[in-house]
Amino acid sequence: MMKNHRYSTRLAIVSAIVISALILLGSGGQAIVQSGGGVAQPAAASSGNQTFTTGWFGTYIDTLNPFTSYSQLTSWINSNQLLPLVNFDPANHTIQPALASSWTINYSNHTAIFNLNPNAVWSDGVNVTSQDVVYTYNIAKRNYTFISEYTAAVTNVTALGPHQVMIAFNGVLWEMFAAYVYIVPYHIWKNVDPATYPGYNSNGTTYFVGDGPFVLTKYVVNQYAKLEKNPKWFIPSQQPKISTVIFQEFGSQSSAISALQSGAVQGLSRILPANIGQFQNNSNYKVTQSPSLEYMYLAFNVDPNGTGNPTLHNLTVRQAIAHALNMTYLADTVYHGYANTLASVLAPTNQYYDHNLQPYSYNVSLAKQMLDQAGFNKTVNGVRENSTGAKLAYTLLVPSGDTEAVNLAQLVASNLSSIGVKITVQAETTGSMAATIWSSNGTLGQDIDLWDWFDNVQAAPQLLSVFLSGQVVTGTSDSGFTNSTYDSLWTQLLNASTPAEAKNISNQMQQMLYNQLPYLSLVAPTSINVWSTAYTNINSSFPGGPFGGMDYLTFIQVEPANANSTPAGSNNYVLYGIGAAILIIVGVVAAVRVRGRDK
Amino acid sequence: MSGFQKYISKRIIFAAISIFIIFTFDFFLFRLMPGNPIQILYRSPALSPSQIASLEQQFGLNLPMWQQYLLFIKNTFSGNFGISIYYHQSVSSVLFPALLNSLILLIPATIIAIFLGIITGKIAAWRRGTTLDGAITGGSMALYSIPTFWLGGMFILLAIYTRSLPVSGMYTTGASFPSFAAQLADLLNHMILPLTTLTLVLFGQFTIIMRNSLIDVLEEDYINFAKSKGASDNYLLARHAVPNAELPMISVIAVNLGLSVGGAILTEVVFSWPGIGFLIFNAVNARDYPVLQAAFVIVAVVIVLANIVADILYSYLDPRIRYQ
Amino acid sequence: MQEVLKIENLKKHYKPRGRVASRSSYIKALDGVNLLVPEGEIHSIVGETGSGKSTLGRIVAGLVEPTEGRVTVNGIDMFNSSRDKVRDLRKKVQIIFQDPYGSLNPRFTVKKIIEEPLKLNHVEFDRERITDILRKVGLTPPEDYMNRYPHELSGGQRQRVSIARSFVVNPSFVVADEPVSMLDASMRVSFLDLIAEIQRERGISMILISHDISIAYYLSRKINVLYLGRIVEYGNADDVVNDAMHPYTKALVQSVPKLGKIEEKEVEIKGNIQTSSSSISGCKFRDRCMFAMEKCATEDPGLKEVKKDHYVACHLY
Amino acid sequence: MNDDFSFWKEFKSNRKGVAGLIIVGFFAMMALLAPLISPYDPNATNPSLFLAPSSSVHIFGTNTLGQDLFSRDVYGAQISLIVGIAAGAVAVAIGLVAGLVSGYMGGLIDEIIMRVVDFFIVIPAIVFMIIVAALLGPSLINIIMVIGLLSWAPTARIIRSMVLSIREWPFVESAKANNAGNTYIMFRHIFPNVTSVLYGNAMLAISAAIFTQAALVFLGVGNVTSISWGEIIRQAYTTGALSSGDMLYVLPPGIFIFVLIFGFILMGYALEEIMNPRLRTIKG
Amino acid sequence: MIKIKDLTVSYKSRTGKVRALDSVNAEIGNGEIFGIVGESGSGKSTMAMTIMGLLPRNSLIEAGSIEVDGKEIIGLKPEEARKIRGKKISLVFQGAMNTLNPLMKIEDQVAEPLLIHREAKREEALRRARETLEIIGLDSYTWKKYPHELSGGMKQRAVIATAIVMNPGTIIADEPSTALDVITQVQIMNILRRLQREMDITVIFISHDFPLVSEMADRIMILYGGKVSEVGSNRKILEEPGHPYTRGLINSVPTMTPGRRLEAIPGEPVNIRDPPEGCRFRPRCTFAGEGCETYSYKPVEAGQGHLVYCVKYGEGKNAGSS
Repeated sequence: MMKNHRYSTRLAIVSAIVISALILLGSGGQAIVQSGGGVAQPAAASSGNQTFTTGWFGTYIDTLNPFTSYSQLTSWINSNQLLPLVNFDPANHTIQPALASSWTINYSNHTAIFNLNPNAVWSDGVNVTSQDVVYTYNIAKRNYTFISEYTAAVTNVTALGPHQVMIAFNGVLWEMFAAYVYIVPYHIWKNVDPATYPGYNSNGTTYFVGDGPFVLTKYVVNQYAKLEKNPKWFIPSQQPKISTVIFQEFGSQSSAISALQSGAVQGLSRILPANIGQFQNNSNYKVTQSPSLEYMYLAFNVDPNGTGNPTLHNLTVRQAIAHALNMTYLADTVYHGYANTLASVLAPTNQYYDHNLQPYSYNVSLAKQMLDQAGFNKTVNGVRENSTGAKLAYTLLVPSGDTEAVNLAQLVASNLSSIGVKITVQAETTGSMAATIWSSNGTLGQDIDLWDWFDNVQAAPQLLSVFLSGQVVTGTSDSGFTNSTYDSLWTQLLNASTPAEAKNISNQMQQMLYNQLPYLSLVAPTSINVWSTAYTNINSSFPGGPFGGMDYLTFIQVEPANANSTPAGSNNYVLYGIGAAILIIVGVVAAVRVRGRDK
Repeated sequence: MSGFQKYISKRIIFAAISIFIIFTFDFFLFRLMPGNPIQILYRSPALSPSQIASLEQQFGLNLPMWQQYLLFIKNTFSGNFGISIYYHQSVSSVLFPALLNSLILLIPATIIAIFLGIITGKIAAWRRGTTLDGAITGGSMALYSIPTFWLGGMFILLAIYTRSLPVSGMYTTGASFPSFAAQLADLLNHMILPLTTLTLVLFGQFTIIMRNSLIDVLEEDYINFAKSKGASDNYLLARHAVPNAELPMISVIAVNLGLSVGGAILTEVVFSWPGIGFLIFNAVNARDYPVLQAAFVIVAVVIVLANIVADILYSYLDPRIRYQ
Repeated sequence: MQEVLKIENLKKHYKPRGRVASRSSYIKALDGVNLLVPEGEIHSIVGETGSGKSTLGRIVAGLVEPTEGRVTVNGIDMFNSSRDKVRDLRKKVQIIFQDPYGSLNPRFTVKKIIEEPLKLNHVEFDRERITDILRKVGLTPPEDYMNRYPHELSGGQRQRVSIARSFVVNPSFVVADEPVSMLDASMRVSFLDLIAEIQRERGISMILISHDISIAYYLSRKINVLYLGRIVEYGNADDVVNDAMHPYTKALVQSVPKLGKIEEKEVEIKGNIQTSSSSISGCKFRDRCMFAMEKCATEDPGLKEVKKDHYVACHLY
Repeated sequence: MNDDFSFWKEFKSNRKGVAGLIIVGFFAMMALLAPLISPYDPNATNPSLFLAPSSSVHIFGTNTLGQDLFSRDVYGAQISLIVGIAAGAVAVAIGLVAGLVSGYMGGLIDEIIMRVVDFFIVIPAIVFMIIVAALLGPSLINIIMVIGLLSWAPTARIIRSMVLSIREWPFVESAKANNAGNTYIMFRHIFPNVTSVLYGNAMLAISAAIFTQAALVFLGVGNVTSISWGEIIRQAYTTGALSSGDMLYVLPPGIFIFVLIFGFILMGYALEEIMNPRLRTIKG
Repeated sequence: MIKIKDLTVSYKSRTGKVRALDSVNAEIGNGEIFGIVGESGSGKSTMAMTIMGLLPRNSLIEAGSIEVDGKEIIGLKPEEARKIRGKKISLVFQGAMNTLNPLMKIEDQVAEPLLIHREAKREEALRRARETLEIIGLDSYTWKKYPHELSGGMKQRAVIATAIVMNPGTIIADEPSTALDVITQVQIMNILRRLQREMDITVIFISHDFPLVSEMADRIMILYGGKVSEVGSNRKILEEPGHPYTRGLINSVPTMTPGRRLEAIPGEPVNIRDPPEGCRFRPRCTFAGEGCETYSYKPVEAGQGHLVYCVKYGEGKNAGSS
């Protein structure tokens, strides 16, 4: 008699079916990448199987295509599975063999001959040949790729034999860039459009073909990339000691930290000072510091056509601002000491960083004096202005996603208020921030912005190109610095015939920027690393930290402390899962049954 | 045409209009905003103007507005949302798995919340005016007031302290599952905290809806008439009051789906649940126009379609519409 | 005797809600009604719900535009005259509503309610005029009521305010749409008397709309019986009630409860009132009529003068 | 539809309403008297007080910049109330006008407005707000406008349905019969009769706006440079205070948001109960 | 046989307690049609609800008793009270439009009392429901319909069918014809008459419409402001009305007799929130005078079973008939 209106029960059953279907679909919908062709089998689950998971937050894997990726995380992942011709060793600033086992460089006729390692083989069994190198360099030079800058000096690439290539070039710096051009397998890439190819085959039969020590076996968008030991890896001396590396993305610092605590993650770089305390006195974890690739700066709008406050065109004003900022205080307050001050526009670890430069001295009275001299001697409501009424009041743009940057900006504002410069901090997403800075008519629209650069090309002063003329329209320069002397120095730099000459030119350029102050470099935060002591042999001297680093060296060295220990985070998930399922079922059944029974 | 068909076709026409408005709105919203995505995203030191032009062409940003619009409509209908600026692959290949993941979280949460809401709402309505009713309504309003992201944070804190449940992601990282059951178990394990958060937030809302709906129904003459037949309270509720109160609830819930999705997005962000909300959150930061644009359209269209389903369900369950 | 209200061939067709409009499905609320109300007389429109009587009232009050036909008041066409004339006419035509609860704005005081038609029609007035009319409708002393809000009044008092509002502008024509149906039985007579008294005193013409033929009989000189948008019987109140000719009128008269127990009441009618669409041919009443003939299905019975001043639309006569 | 006197009497006898009023009043005082209550300048930094735990000097401890959290929590009330009330007012004002026009005018205008309302009700407002706020930039005015412009639809719908019933009431017909114009009827007759639902609706709109503002700030698309509760929670998440288990960092701002929203919702429901007798617990 | 003694019912409200029924006494014999007349606020519906045990939760039975066939029904446990509702006494509601559950088919609703009281299984119940519907004049066409598909008259018939499907001894018909057209009203009345005659059911007929009640009822009780003002047989009340209110009601019935002037009762119905002292009809009564203010509602017997609650009854002017 109750059957007519029992639709709730039916609804429940239907929904349960729908949900199950969704989950099934969901598992199919994930991009599960399995090594293809049955050639490269990932290491099967066996005893001694060790997985090292490293967490990452802030930026994500965008695409695994090495030509179009802009994400640092991606290039790091790719460095583990694709080899460049040579590697750059940041410790002693030299280049080391990679895919090429030997090479000869002739600076007089600007050619170099690389001999590929004859053992080199792709993970699907195909041999690596010079055709792969030629193909890669030709793609890399196309203007949509983001590594075209690294191949700008390369004029021609020719295959001399199956394992020999000749590269024609300009300048001395290009060989350093060779470390950032990952050679891709021609037999895979010839079938795809390299502009939109995600880097792995995404059509059902998914696989990644690489020649590095690891190779990608599973990739879930916005979650993780799983790399397993490449059985075809051809350098026996560099055999990894772990079977699997996982790069996991986290939405926030908090979830990454909790994953580290629960054992789901074994290593994190760039954690915040606030979290050190939890790990410092814990024997299960090791905390270290590494120099950073990142530095924070203030960019002043000195674009002659810019629409920002024109008082910033006055060098004295910029210098006064530089003297009024207590960099040490900034580093101590915002980064709790885990940051260093710097004076140039390169990361201090960069080979070309000019260590002769010292940060502007903190001298408030000097700053005030300079402003007085510059004519800004009238103070209205705490803001200086000159006789024409031009006020030293600026809007400071800062990316809202970066809490430290926002904090830094607020401290800058309070620092500068002491010399009568008024700063209004405006935190925006990087998108709208960029929209304000690079206004559509090719000029700069902000007053000052506080942002960061990742100086990921440690072998060359690449970042100096930001200050070339005409970089505003490309959306690169946020200062609008224009100087013809500087431009000609850059040309000289590219064509320098010896490394020493290049170093000398780059020092001149850095000096010029230091004096002209389009940028005021603030601090370079130190990378704080934590890892589980279940693993050893982790080298923390890499700039950016071992888990924020640049090449495969970290993971081929990582080694379990105790071969028999299983990583933390035991799989008790079945238990919880069953508990949750029971809970849900009981809830639904109760809901259906209780209807109409209680009062 | 029967009244039922007429009703449904009318709803479908309305939905079609809504979807069209959504499309148009979506397109212009993204085109009229200041800034150039290429400049914003590819802040590379060596990008020449020709490179920028090439990128613009690649993403169709250099066409005249009306052409872009026609292209957009055409592409949207064919499920082609273009190439993600950030992920460098087709938007749909990023979007649809995310949508699926969102539904895996949202649908169970909504259903559990509805069931619980019906129970508590019923109790409150039946005992209206009593302390119990006060406690239930007060509690529901309180649940409704809790900031989702904060509640999620509290659960994370709890999980960190007890080191029990995973607080982020959907599956154990890198795990390969021997069976569907194992996969399901892992999924449920990861789902507990976000599901609880979302369910609690929705639960309060549904309790209040059910209570008010039921109170309205309890005032109706047919309730008194059924009482005059000698019906017991339980019978009255189960047979007369609840079915009549559930009907309006269907449409209220459908209409509030937008709100539920809001809760789901915050939950996803807090727990790094790889759903569409998390995707949107990331796309906002990366200024990935195509993904944002498509995500907005997809979410809105899903909600419109859910509303249609609710309408059909409603009209099917309500004989006043079914046999008109 | 001069006619104040003259209605000629009035039609009002409604599009059914939510349906695709096709001419044949239009609901004919009024289907060719003629009416003539001379100065100082009360005529009644009697019919069941759905007969179109309220539509008629609303058209006369200027609230609804007819589909077809002419309505003239004092010789001026209500719907096809200049704006100013129509405005002026509206002042002359007032309406009394059925519902004493809904007819007064709950946010207005009694004073404001009664002033409103004067202000809207730009009539100069003083306080006296308001107090006079309040006294007239029995709200004494007027000062006690002026500043009250409707929810502070009883149902009867509200209806008095409503009557006062209608009469305060000195209308020449009043439509009373079921003025007492929502009042308690014990008050009805006094309201009918009140309306009749003011009407007589001021020589106002009036149509009284009612579902209750006994109330129409009590107040009016002539009665029009309306069925599905058509007048089926028309004549002096006495003739229509005591010498009802149309089967429908007879049923209406019979159905009025009279004092004294009855074992079984005979009403020679079946079914319920239907909505009128144009698909019905012939006599619209034939489905419910006990005397329906073949002719009734095909031929539309026009309104015929069967006796002096007594018109019936039925093939029986 | 009672006059003001009995309204206050009813409100006073409504426990929810009184509780809501007390809560909202408490936070209003907090916002107004913030400079007096807070022991420190909420922006003053101190590197030596990095994440100081709760103490008698800093009741809720300090954040990573050494700023006093208690002072920041107190000041946070200001933004929540400003955004809530301003955005609520924008939403209610637009909703009122749209509902009035739509309900009264009917026909094509109604159809268009209702389709737009449907659109705004159906679309996931928060998604939309995230996108718009991210694109427009996060100034206070922008945030208020974004929230306000995207939350008027429910009010419009309620007002419209009320207008639809009120415009059929005989008193409106009576005015029409007396040559009253549309504007006159809309604003003199209909408007005063729909205001009663506006109060309750406004409270709910405010509570939603407070919630949305906090959520937008939390997601990083709101105004993260001004002191607000959402920002404190966001900082707790992003700077790792949450994962280090600093309860007094995250608990108070969350509870404040929750209680303030709760207060407005209580008031809203109380006002709705008073205006809509069907929800009353005891029939009058 | 229903005996009502000193029944006093009040409602709680924000402004205080309102007495809707005050010391009402009545005896309703088996198989008769007992009419209760009263205008708004007279307490007639409260009376119906009290007998049915369906008073809203803010009401209170302050005093009195109701005996049905010798059994007290006030204060029964809910389960006991349920056994009476629908089985011994059933109710035909006012407002036919909203009395039926919009989501249930007509036959299911009619059969429902049988299922509730476990009188029959579903099949049997449906069979009996259909039989009853046929008796009431609803043919098979309507059985499987939903309420919104029927006209008002048909719905009210279905409601009556539901009320009689259990063969209860008594039906309370509370304004069964309000909101129906005059002609449908006649049909509904005829059905009630027939049921009373053929099935020997007691009908308590409640209406504000005095002439309608007088057409129906064997005996009439007139309520005014929660008090009885007169009770007696239909004929006696019409021929020898004892109360000025009754006389007023009779004189204001528009009977369509040529030349007859109706007499209005002045004033408005009593406000039961604030009733006057003594006789509640006093402010409207043309005979009011000494003693009315202190009248304690002691009835005067005007004949066999004819009680008049007026202190002036038999005095001077208040003696004649209309």
